Amino acid sequence: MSKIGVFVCHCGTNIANTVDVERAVASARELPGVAFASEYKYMCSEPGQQMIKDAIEEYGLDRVVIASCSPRMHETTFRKMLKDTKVNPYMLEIANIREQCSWVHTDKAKATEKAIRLIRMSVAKAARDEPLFASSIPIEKRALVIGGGIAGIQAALDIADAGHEVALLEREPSIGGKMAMLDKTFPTLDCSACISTPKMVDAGAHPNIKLLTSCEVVKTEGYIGNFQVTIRRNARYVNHDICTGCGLCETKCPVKTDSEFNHGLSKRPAIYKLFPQAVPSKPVIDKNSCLKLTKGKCGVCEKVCPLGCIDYADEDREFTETFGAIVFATGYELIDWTALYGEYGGGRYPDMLTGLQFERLVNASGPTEGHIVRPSDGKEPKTVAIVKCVGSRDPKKGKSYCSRACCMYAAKHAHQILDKLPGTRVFIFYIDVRTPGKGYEEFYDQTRKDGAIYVRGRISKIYKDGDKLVCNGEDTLLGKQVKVMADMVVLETAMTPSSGIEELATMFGVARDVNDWIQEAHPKLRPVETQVGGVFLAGTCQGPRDIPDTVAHASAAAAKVVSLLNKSEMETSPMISVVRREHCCGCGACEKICPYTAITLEEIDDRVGAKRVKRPIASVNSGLCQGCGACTAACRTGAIDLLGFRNAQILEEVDALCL
Amino acid sequence: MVEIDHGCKCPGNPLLPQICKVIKITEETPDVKTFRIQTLDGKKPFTPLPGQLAMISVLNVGEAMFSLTAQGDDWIESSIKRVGFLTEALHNLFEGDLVGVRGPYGNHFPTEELKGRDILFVGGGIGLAPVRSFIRHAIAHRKDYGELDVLYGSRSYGDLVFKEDIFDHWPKACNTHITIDIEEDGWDGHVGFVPSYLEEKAFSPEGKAVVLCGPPIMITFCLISLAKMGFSKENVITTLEMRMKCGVGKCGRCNIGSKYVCLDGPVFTMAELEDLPDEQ
Amino acid sequence: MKIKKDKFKDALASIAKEAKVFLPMKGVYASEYRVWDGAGEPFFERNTALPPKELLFPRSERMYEYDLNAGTVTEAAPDEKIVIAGIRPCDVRSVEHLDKVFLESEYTDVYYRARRENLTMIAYGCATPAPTCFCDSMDVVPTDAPGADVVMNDAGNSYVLTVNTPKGEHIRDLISSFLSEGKADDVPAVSCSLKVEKPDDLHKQLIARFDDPMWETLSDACLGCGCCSYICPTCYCFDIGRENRGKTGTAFRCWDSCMFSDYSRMAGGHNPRPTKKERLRNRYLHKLAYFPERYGTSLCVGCGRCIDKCPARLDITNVPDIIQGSESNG
Amino acid sequence: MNDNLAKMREAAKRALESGDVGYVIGWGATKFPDKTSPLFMRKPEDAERLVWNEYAIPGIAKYLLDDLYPDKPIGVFVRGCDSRAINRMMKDNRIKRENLRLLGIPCDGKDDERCTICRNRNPLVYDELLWDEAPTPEPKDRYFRANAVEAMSADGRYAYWSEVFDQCIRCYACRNICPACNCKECYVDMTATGFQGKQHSRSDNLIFGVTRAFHVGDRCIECGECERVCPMGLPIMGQTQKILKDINELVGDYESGVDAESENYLGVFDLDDKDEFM
Amino acid sequence: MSVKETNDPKIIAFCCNWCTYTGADLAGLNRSHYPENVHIVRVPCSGRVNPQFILRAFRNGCDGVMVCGCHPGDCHYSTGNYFTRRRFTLMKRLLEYNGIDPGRFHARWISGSEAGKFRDTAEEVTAMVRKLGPNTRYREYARREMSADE
Repeated sequence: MSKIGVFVCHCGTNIANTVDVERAVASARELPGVAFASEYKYMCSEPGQQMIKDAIEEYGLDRVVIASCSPRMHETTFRKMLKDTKVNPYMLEIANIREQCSWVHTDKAKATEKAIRLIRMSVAKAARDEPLFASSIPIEKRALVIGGGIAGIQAALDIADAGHEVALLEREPSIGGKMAMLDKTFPTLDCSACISTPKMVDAGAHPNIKLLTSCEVVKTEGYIGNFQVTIRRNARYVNHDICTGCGLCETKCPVKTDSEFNHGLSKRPAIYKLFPQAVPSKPVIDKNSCLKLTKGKCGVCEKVCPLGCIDYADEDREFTETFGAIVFATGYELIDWTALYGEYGGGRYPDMLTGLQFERLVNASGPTEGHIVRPSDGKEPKTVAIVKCVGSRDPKKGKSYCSRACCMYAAKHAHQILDKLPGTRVFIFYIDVRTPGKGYEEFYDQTRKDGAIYVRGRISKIYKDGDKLVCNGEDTLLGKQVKVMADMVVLETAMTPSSGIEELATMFGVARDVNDWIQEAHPKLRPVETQVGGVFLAGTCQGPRDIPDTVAHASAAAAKVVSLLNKSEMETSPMISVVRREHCCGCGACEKICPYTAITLEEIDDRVGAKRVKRPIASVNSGLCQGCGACTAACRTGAIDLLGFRNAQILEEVDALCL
Repeated sequence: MVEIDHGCKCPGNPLLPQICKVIKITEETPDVKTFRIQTLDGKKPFTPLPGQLAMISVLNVGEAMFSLTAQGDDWIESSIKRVGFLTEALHNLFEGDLVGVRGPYGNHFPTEELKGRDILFVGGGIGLAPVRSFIRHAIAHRKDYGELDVLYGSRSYGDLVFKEDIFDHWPKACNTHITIDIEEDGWDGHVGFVPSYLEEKAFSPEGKAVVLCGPPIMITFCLISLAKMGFSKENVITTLEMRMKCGVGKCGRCNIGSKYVCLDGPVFTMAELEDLPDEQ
Repeated sequence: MKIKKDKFKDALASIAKEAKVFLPMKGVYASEYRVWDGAGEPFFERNTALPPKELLFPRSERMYEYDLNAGTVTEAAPDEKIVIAGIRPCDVRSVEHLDKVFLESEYTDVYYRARRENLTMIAYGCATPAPTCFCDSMDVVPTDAPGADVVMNDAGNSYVLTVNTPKGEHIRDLISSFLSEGKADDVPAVSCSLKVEKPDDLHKQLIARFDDPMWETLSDACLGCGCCSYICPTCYCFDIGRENRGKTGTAFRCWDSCMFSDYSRMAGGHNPRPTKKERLRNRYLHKLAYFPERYGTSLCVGCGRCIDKCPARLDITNVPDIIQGSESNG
Repeated sequence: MNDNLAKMREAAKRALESGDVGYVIGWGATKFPDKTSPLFMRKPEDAERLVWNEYAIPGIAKYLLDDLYPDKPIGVFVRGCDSRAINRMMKDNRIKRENLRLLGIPCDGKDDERCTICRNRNPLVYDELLWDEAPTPEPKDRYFRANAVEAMSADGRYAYWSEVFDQCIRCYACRNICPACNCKECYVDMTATGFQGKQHSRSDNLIFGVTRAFHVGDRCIECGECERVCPMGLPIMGQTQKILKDINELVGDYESGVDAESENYLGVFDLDDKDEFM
Repeated sequence: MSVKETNDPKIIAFCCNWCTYTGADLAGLNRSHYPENVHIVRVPCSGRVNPQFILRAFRNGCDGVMVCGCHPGDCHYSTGNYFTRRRFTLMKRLLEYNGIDPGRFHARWISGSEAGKFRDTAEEVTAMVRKLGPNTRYREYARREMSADE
């Protein structure tokens, strides 16, 4: 049997007033496996701890049961204490006879009986305790930030400034993200490019930041501290090592294709920079429109390039790097309203713009150099309808959630129209106006004072009549139908997670919520962490938010990353799941239930009679397992068990209560 | 040709254990411990013959059959390797803890029949445990027997059991040949597997009986080696104690063909085993 | 002696005054020997689904209690008197076989002995063998049971009784008031439809064919369940376990089956009978070869339960058939 | 029937002659005309021993677990129930499709109570179909046992199950035939874990019944083989039917083994699952 | 295994470490009194609770069993209690179906702040179980009257 020491704490009078400690000690002495039992006024005090240590030495104890306050209080204290003794820190059980006994009961006889039972349960469990050893995993002091928008840039800069290497990955040829497209930012109306491009440049030039543009994650293995991420760099066909970004090639390229950056409001060549202030400021070739690459003809850029940077033979290239931490900053995109809102014309009318298209239109560096004109005929609109909540707060057609930033940028758009084209009539159709932010309500007020007309109600139909866009709807405040004959309509559409988020989340084992936003580890207390250790969240990949919130979120994520990377290794709890290979049949029930993708099926060599075979069994990744034990209840055989809370231990507790 | 007594007896209710106390625990190797056991009133639980076994139980866990490796005036001893649930529980015992003991079970090594003959004891790993009782008996009755050789091997030095016996006590009374499987620092003895060492030693089969015990694979190769060296199967003796479960030949597990290891064994000559179905 | 059928229950009532009476009865789901409550009807048309062995060798039986505080073990001592009224001759023979194992071999089993000494068997001569019955091929006479204390045979509106032993005489004395003198007509001979021809040296031939491929074919359809061994009147494998309660507890033994995959597995994992082929072979050989070799008689009594109940319809009579070279099963 | 038998013999013979399969599992005769036994055909001529009649009842898919790593694919005749069993075992990662050669035989229903609740007479997975499918007749009450027990009082239900499990001899035939009971080691065989007492007490028998039902519950393919093989004739489908009935009540149409991909009820969750706990 | 005579029920509560166990601790801090009959077994997550634990508890002498965890959506391990919900919805129904009184088994969501709810639940369950009396089901050694060994 074991040699268990039982130590019952008086906790001053907290326990001793209600529990007859002496009787509890006497009964503990009779329990199977108990070699020593004793009491003390304050077990957690220095002399109390010393008493336990002395008893371990004197009686050769191999495990310890302390009957005291809640383990949530002092389990760590006592584990730490055991580190100096021969007893393994995990050969410790705590019987909670204060919070769950002396404090909640009054009848001393009955409370004493209950304390005796609780101690009996802990002793029975302790008899099945086994030595466990916390392992430490080394931490690769590098972070990977996925997504080069403002969130990714901010997180990368913060981590890099703290002295850690960062790889900033962006699938587009330039970092900058959505913020680079914006004209002005609410509520201060400072120029978006003026505040975001310096950050882009900082990121591009930071000695600790490596930009991985035109790159995508294709595979990942490992866990916190040690992710092996395989990245594909899509072919650029331009050797960025030599290219100076002179731009000659772009001017000579004969191809004109829709500009993504301007959302189709303008054309760009096949060899192009995403936008003039792109970082890196070097062009790439779009293989889908380049004549040389599609038809084998042309080759103009190669001819004009003074440095011979053009390399039509360039290929996608994969490489694997190790990172200690990952930041998701994958951002958002706008919902494809054309597929959902046939009643708005489904995208047939060129003078209906999304918010982002309008941003490009109104942007001084945009296709019209900031002139607000109709894309169809280049005329200035006299009446503009701005429709909010297109795809947001519309569970039937779009998303049930509020996209949070639209109320403010709708106000901003109205303001910009009224500012640039005084006298224009601007109607804003809304469900609610939500302005929770510093200076937001004031900005909204100002917009209304500027002349924007707010109409409460959804637009039910938009159709073309001559060169007017007729917007039918209801003013729900007045309770009557309204019809606006607009020259231009701006749809403030819902934010949705970036395309590709599903694959990426699955790769890292990160959970998504019902709307595919990445699920944070805890909605209140762990808003920048995921339930996968070492994977953090920055910005709108977690849910819609505006720029200040995104930047704050990104800095918070960076702080988490930095505190992780500042450690050289991380101690992992040894209370994790273990598999008995001879019993495991590889059915995979545990694999599906594990919230951390800590369990995978692994082929092992086995023998069936004389035959050597391979068979799958569950295998637990100790770096990922968080010790929740969900797998154990799913395993019919009991082949998977949780150290520290083994089936046998819990059953022993049950049995001990029943004695 | 060795005649083996196949009669087994155990007085009283053979399934009822008597409560005894562990008075001494010796750690032989990292996974083998020797338990010295005595009745609660300080007596020897029973007097086993060399090769006989006891059912030892951790009363609240279970019971299993173990060979008794030694005995004194007021104790019996068993060496137990940790292989499963029960042996794990046994290994967790401390001196002073109570165990259940019943026995003795099984027949015994042919101590009488081999009088006057040379004996070669061959053991591998924990396989020396059942043979130990016979070696101790032969040494205690040294003049009854001819030349005694003990050839014993294990994976490593650390895995050798009964180190005091094999290095200090036994060499005084018999020839000991110790080997380990793989070379290691600080070991200047023989290195190599038991069967090859056996052949190297080139024991003469003349008048010699062999008592062989160890893991199945070692037995297989030792038998090949012994045959090469000219030993007949009639003169090779082994024990099948690991097949015993209830100890009284009733629970149904121990039979090999119509022989019940509990009732007819566990000690057999290889010649006898060869006549049994191949189901070991 | 005779007893009128309408007096049978009265006679049982007299016996029940001093012993627990078990009768073959129709259960809700399957027939078995049940305690007679003073009213229940006996079920004589077919043999019971469950054999009577559990009255001597219970499915689960407490062997002893241990107390680690006191350092004691306390042996259980079953002492209840039991009378089985209506046990079939094949099952009586099975008890004789169990006696050999538990009483007559090297070690006597005290629990079995206590129960056996307290048992009186009133056999019921079998007039209606089932299609799966083949006891007359296994040297059992369906209408007679020399091993029983009393044998009773159906004779129209009465039963004819034959007393074999002193225990039987005691029963006769208990029920004497219901008995009438008189000799019955000769009990008509009963013959099973399933016939098994087996050579006298069947066990020798079987052991010689230990490595024969037939075992694989025979065990193909085996599911590895313990059905055949649990309903077999002569299977007696057991396991010993314990129910621990702190420092005290009970050691019990319970039925086990050699057909289970974990049955012969030893600590450390080695299993000398690793697949169903070895396990089925062992069971068949135990019945037909090993037991005869050791005790001079076949352990199979031909009750046919295993044939009737096997989920895969494995048939032990195929074994002698193969040996006889007269396998009728295609 | 005879036509079909000829087709089956032909298919088995062809498969064995081609050497593509190691053996073929079907049904063979016994000494008793009203009973068949699973038959393993290894040589082409063995095909002549195949039978197909109203007594070809035993489920044969479970035998695939005896030979998990065959050198050649195993041929199996599959009725609807066998095919669901195979889907079940494939879903549980126990057998591999490439090791199977499935000879589909639409079933005409057997004279057996459990066949009255059959929902798929036609095989759902097969390599070739030996004859044309015919529609499955409207099944009788899918939960006939569970409904009957549910109608009892709590005491009545306990008495009912006590009577049932008092008769249970723990032979585990139900487990061994059940395609959902496909663990490498069954929990009942691991007494050391303490989940199942080995005693044949009423409690341990009842606990065996409930635990087995819970282990199988959401994966039960409703073939009813557990009841067919029970030597005591116990109505044990009553336990699994209850679980299936509840699942169907909780999340709508749910059936196991119809394919090898659908998730098990207890292996996934829905945020909007019914919450009966306060 | 004799059924105890007193009507002082033993109730076992499997409580998740993060919510209900904390809630129970808070009940202690608040000095909220509840019956001595409730005994908590600490588990990391309600998803750790194997239904077989419940059977074992009844078998060996508990009169009532509780499984308590975080409210859906609040699981420390994000999804554990969703599985708990599915698993024990079925298990509770299955137990009732097998004749275990619904008053003997309870699954509850109790958060770390719901000390009051913990106390109320403990009181309610104890009262219910006390009314039902000692549990006899799943704790019968004998099958039916078969032989002397009972």
